[in-house]
Amino acid sequence: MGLEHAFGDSALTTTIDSAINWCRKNSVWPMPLGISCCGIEMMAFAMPKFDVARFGSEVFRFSPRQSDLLLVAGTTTYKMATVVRKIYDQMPDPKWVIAMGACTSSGGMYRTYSVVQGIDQFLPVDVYVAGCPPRPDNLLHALMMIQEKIQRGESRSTPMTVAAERLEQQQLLQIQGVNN
Amino acid sequence: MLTTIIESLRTRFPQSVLEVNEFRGETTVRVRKDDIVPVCTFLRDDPAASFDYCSDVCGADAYTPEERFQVIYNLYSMTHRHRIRLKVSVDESHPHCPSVTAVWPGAEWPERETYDMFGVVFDGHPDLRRMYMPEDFAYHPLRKDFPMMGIPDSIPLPRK
Amino acid sequence: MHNYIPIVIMLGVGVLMGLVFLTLHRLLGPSRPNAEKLSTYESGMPPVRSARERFSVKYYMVAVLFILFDIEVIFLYPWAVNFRALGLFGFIEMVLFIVILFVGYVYILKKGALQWD
Amino acid sequence: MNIDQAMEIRQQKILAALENKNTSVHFDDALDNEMVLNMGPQHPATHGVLRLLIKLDGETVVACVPELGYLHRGYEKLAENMSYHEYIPHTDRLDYLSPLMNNTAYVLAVEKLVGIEAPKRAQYIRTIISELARISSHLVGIGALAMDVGALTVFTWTFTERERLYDIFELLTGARFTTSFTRIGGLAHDMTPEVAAAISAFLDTFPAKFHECISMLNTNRIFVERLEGVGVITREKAIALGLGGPNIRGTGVEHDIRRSEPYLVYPELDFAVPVSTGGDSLSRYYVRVNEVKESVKIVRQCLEKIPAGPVHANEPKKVLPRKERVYTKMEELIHDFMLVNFGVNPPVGEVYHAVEGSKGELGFYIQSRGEGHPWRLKIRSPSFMNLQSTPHLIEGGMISDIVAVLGSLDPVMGEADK
Repeated sequence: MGLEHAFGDSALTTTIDSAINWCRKNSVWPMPLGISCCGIEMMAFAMPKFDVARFGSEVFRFSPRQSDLLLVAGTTTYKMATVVRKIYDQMPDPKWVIAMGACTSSGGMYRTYSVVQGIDQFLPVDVYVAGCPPRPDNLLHALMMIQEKIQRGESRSTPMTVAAERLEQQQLLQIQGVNN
Repeated sequence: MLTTIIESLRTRFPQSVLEVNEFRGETTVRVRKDDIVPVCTFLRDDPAASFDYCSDVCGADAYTPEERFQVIYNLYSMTHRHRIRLKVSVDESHPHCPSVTAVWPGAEWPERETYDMFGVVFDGHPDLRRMYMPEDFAYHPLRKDFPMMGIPDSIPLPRK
Repeated sequence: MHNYIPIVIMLGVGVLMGLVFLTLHRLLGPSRPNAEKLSTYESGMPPVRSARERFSVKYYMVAVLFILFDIEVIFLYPWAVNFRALGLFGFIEMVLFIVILFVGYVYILKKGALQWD
Repeated sequence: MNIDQAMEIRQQKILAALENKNTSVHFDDALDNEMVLNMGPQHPATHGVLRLLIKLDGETVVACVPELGYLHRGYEKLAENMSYHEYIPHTDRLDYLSPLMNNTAYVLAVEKLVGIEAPKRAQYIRTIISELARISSHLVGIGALAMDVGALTVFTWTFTERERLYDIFELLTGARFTTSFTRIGGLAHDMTPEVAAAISAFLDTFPAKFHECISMLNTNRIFVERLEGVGVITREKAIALGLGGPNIRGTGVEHDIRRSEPYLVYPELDFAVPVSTGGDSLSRYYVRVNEVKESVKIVRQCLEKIPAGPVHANEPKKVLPRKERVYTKMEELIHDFMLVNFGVNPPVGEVYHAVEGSKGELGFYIQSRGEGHPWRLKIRSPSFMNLQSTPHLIEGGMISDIVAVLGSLDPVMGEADK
């Protein structure tokens, strides 16, 4: 997605990509958006017993500028949706999103007037984590899935390969085509 | 069981105490809307009652044509360790009720929550805004006629 | 002259490493700026007012005092490097230098420039 | 109404409230312009999604308007559409740091409404799980306060202790902290001796570990000076503002519902109510520390005095029968069908029952019209009332004191926003 994409997919550029992805995979800095009970399980996932430091992502950055993974943990209400969306936008590319817990992924047990039924209504989500709240080891599994996704060089929010970039250009043209 | 306090209340405010009933050992006093503040000041300052801790102010929707909303004050006394409940009914046509923040500053937020959830406007409240819902929300969710699942796009969502 | 070469080499390596990392980052990292991403971050809310406003003079006072005493430490470095060669003369000279600054420090303490509120 | 107009309206209203908020703080050399800052919903030190809009003069807080509602999940609306039994899982997510305490509080209120009493053994087990929940809630409260003020290691230590409590909850109820363990008229199932052994094993090693954490903080000059004299509130103002729990006992008021309105088996236990008179963040912290020690004593006494016996009240019409009997006996099947579909039909009336939660007075006010689901259920949440006093505590202080005061108030947004 950097300069090497200008040369297209050759033996050299893809190896650079996989080398960079390997570095990214082992140093995912999460942005912990602990909203409700899942936030407590997220804290437990970072503490000594389940110890996320083994995967290189114990650095919980609370500012979106220095994080790659948006870990939305908790029931997202309509009022909170604008905040989550703003923080997602302010994160540098490439970025990934984990929707932790049933409430975040689908509104969970709160079918009420103030709860957004799943954050994928306003965010592209990479991994949904089941459970209310998901056990910390379940969350570690989600982190491993994100790491595999990074190694494969995929992300729902940033086109990481030349093909994905070309696809996105077409979609943009299509939208402009429709608009004017 | 708070017989002495109820008696002193009846003597001082004969026309404002409408009804007193007991259930599971708790006394509930229905009070007329207009003199809720004098009654509360009396209950707080009278040494025999001394209800100095306003535990909770909450609203309820009786969903009857007249006297639809009720505002319920759960009071507690730190010194005598007893509880009492005052009830005020507010009509839907004119949903106003005097605010007791002058008596207990702690009632400010529960009253704001009742305003947010039921639409009962508290006169004399220092800063009556919605407590939970966003300001541009045009309904009062805890009313019985508001659907639990809400009204679609009553609150805007950011674009995908 | 020849004992300046290590300093120059260290300087070169420092600048080189800085440049290499910056260019690598700019070349290989994806950069897709958009208006929303560049807006100021204020814990998830749109910022109320710009933070670029006048602030009280006590911040300036603390900054100036820090620079003053920091420069003093920098002067100690060349002295410490050939401390043995200068002998007693150098030692007394430096003690005098430090005592003068110490008098300044005591003056500041008495004036209460470091008192915060 | 698109999103930008909506955000515009929201911003104006709260800014207006901040402008005309009369604050007691004034300066002689005030700068002519104050800085308005958002300590917004996404912030490491606000213990959840609380937003504080602060007006600053330099580093001193001139005025503050808190804003809640970012985690308002509509609990009371849900309660009106669910039968009493269905609502029990919801109560664990209220104050998600001490879920077993909320289960007990809710079930006690419903039992008072229905008019039944849990058997002695169930009351003892409820006291044990309430006190264990209080210990686990205070562990996070103290750990988070220490982390906010800079002592990171204490947070990891207290959390390791908390993980051992999670193991006990998992052994007892099957879930780490969304337990839903109590039932109307008793408990989900009995406490096995294995769990009792695990609890007493925990109680043997916990005080020493806890003392290690606390001694690291009590003698630490930075920690003490960061909290001493910060966020001071007087007795009268605390009572008038409706503060509760350790926050009100920190100002010298001896108010503890376990003593003033005894419930469960607290009258038969002897424990002290820790009180300290400073009224600042440090005394609130000391009260929390002593409360943990008292809770350990309470659980130990309960483990000794616990009687044998049934764990369900024998009220067939009101209490869910045991599952194995439902599959075999006809009468239990009918009762189970009636209770699950139509709910336990309490008499018409209203009830308010308060319990001493870890954050203060946790009360449930239930209005019932005889149907299986409540007509109105109001949750009196202590964190909501504690948060109300934040402006009074932080105005006049420095911006770094906000973090210490919020840590000492220990709010949980799950129950503050309902």
